[in-house]
Amino acid sequence: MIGKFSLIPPSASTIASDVDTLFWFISAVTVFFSLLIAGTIIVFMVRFRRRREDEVPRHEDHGSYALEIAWTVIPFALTMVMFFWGASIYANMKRPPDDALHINVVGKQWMWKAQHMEGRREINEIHVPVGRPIRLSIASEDVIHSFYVPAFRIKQDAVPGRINQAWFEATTPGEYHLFCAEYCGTIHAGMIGKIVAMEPAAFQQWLAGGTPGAPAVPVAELGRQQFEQRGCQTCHSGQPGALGPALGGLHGASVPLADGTTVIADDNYLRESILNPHAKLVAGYSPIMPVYQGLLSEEQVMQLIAYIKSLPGDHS
Amino acid sequence: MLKSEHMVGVGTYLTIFFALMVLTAITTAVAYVDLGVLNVVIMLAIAVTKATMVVLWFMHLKFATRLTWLWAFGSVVFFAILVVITLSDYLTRAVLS
Amino acid sequence: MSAAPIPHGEPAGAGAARPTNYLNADYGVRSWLLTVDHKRIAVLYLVSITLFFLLGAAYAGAIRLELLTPRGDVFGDDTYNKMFTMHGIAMVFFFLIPSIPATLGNFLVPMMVGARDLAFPRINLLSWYLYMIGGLFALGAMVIGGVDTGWTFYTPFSTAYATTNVIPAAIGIFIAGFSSILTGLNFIVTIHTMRAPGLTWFRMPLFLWAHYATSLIMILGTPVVAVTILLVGLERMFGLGFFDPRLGGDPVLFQHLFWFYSHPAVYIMILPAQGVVSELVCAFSRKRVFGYAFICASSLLIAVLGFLVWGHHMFTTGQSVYAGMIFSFLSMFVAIPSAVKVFNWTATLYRGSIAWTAPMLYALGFIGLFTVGGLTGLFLSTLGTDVHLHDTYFVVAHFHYVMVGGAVMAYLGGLHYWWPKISGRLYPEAPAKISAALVFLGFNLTFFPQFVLGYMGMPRRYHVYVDEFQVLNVLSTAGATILGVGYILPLFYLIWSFRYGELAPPNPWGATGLEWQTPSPPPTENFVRTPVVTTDAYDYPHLELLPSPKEVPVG
Amino acid sequence: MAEALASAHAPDVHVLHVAHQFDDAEQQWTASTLGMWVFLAQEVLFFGGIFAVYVIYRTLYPDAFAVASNHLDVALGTFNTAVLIGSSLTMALAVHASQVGHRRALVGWILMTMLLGSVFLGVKVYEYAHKWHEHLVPGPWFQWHGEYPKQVEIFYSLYFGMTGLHALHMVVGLGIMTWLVVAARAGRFGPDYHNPVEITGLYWHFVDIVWIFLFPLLYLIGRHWHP
Repeated sequence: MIGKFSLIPPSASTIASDVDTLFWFISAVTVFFSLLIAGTIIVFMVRFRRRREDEVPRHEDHGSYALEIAWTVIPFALTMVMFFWGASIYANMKRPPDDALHINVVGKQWMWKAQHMEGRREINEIHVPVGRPIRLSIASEDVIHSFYVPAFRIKQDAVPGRINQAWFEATTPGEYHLFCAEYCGTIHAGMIGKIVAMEPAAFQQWLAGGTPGAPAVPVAELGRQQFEQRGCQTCHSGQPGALGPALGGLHGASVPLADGTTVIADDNYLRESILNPHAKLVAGYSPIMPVYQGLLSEEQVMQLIAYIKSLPGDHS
Repeated sequence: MLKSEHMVGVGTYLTIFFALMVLTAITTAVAYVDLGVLNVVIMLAIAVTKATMVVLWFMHLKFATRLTWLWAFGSVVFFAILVVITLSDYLTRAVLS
Repeated sequence: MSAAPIPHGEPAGAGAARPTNYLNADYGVRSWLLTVDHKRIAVLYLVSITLFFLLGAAYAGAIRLELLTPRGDVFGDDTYNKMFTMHGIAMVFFFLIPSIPATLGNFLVPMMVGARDLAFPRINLLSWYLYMIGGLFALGAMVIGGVDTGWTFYTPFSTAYATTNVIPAAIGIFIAGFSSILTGLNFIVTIHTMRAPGLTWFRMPLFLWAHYATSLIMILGTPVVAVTILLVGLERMFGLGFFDPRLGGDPVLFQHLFWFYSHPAVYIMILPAQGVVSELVCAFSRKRVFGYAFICASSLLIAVLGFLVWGHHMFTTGQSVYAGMIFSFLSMFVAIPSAVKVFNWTATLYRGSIAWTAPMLYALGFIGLFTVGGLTGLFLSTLGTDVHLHDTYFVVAHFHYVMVGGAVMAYLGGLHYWWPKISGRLYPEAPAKISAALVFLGFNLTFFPQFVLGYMGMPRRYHVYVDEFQVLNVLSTAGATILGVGYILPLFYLIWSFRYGELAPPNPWGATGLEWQTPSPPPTENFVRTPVVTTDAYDYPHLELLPSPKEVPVG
Repeated sequence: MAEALASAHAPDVHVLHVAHQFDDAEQQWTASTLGMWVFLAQEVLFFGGIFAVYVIYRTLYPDAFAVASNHLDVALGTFNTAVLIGSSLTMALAVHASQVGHRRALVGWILMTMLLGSVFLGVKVYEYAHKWHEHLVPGPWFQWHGEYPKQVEIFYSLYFGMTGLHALHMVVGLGIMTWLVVAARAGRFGPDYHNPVEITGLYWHFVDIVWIFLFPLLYLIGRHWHP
């Protein structure tokens, strides 16, 4: 919670307790070995302190293979536990559940802009329901930022030139800090906000609220408007013989490229193909689409992607 | 001449030079034939061969100590580490991220 | 074996005029600025890195002052951003990286191998000049308005968005990099080709092994960061596109290249420190080091494995999950050789004759702090916990434990230990012990709370922070005050002792090692005659001490 | 260590050309050649950084790189490759001349090497000027009317970065050789002492090797590629 002093950050997401358990395990190992070394040193320091200036221990130490092996193998075994444990949590962090709510987040100097799929926009504040996984598509308009919610134990850089993913599921209603964790210039320390976790019913009410007078337009609908304004449908008509590939059902499908390879049409592929369409040309098409790099904002690109995703169709 | 030194004959130098020129001609010619992935492979194989010839004879590595060999190839190993691990990130991004 | 007793010896020429040594061989500024004597160059480095340390420390003090309160009440945001950037640049590139190698290493490597000088004395001097020119560029960047990119120069902020003096700072780091490369080159060649008769590889002091391993990193890593910084400069100045996302470039590629050097660079700082500690622990417990071969192997392993783990700085960038796992896995391996070293040092103490001198206190403090620093690295190499802790104060605390609690403690310990050799005078023991204790206490008070801050989620590089974090920040600033006093003390008494200290005998500690077998301070050519080595390093069981002059009954 | 003060040998009188820190000419030779090899290891990683950038982008954008590469002049590239390999030969012959103690041959071969090096740089300058006129120098003036304009700009950034660094190394090499010529004419080198010639040779051959890789990577990758 915000404003309350405590030595332990609030733990308010499903992943947070997993991370904490591992954190305390490594802490225990750290404390154990630190005390072991420090204690041994102090005991030896006192017990074997030099009593006379000309004291020289005459015994020969020849080392000990048994000891060397022991203090190589035991720490190694412990680190392997940490690795596999940490990797499994990380794999979980990187795999959003399919039923997740989707929110677009764009970092720019020095604010966080978010847009819910239903259309409601927010700045430096993101409202989410508890008990429901939330998937974030995170992009940046300028430099690298990092979306960090300590109470959820998640952090994901917003890297210009690509769309990164993160997800969480809030467990406790409340307000939690949102920080920018990657240094991004003058007001880096001011690029903070909050996550408002709400009961699902309250969230639905909030979502329907929106700006007075301006009904929220869903993101996919905004994408459709972009699509039509820019005349994309001329080529991407979906008709046989069209100049551009059909887009229905494209998202997530595997696409054969002109150079003989195939790619999965994920967010980053779609993003690149909108901005620099020739980079990964689809097999059977000519590189005639204009380059949109510099003409579309990250938000608009995300809206177009949402629209493409919303298109029905079978792309196999 | 010091005893840790080795003299390579003028004849050897000329032979190597000639071989390097031939390989340059081959690599340029082959570049115009479409062999798919093989183009890059052949191109790099010829470049590595040429570089090896320069290192072994022009730079006298063939006659140098094991330590010199270690430094010559060790540096290439670390370059390979840089490229291979970095590339492994790029090649697996779409698959697993 | 071991026939000739090692004398504590009489201070060379006590009472009379001292014989010619490297310090009094010549006088005047010219004799220093054009010297090719490795010992004089070491002293030049000592003075210059001390200046950069003071500069970096001043920035640190200002940073801690600002962080006393959650508001930005002392400095504005731009000023604060420039301060932590300059703190990082001064401390990393101009203090920590040259610290032990360029001063103690420069002074001792030739003496420990039993040579008259490094293999390339003029290149050694060139290395100091490059360091100074690089330093002047960095200072210049500071004077004309500062830099605010952070010492990491992340793109595209550094190439396209920062409006500060990135180019002069980058040029400074680029040039200083070559100073480091040339130092490493000199050490490698010297250790390979100039060892005294009988000094086989496995008779070498561990200090030499550590410097050999360090030099490997300097030579194989530094050029990569040099060219990376160059690319940043070209992109910023001429608009060439290497990392520019608008062209399809990838800013994360910069991070790959940057950390390929900058992670191993941590080992450039810590390996020589471990070398120093190996010497100190043996000398002050009068024992052979426990597991000599394992420590040698650990040094080389750390140097090599250090090149395979850089991606653990990038777990949250969107690097592929697969690459993240590889890097996390490999990072675990690099923890092991460091652990092995710590255990071996501790075992060396067993049944020793442990002298509680100031250098030994520093060395033992090092072992404790380095253990904490190393173990907390596990939180950051483990994927699941790093996501939360990355870019928070936990990271700041971790690397300060390694670099300050580790490298700087060892540097000060080594400086005290070899001070009689460098200056020809003994330092005063009492203030030295006080300073060692203050540094240890102050350090822990400064940086331990930062682990907690990081776990609570305080991000790095914030000068304005939320109220919950204040208590711990106040503790940290209080600790920094104590730490500052601990660091200032040696400056005074060491300079004082340089002139007024008691004259040092050749071997005041009763230590083995070739550097103690020549007068203090040594003559320009180090040894009167080339030494011959007949025993292993740290042959303390056969040590024979003559009573020190102090204990010789008069009359 | 205890007998450390016992003496192995006392090199009080230094042989001509042996620096004071070395025991003899053999040690000095070993140290200076090892020193140059270690320096070249550093160079491998220095160029390695920018080669790594090349490998990544060429992997991401193979077609753009092919298209961009086809715009370079293969004839000039091949000519320069031959010239540089030739200069490596003359450098090797210079080392040979110093080993056998032919002073005039030594001076001649170094001058020949410098001449070939200068020809290479001259051609490079011509190519750069040509690219300048074609607006292919990355930055605000960059213009590319074909496909992949953005990625082509990355290619040309790498082209100028890589060949520029390489050319800079050649200029440094020419500077060192100027000094070598002066020293060689003054009779400083002979069969017993020619370390500077040898290590300058090592450096020059390394620069040649860098070009052996740059040539196919920059000039040839797209030649078989037909859109």
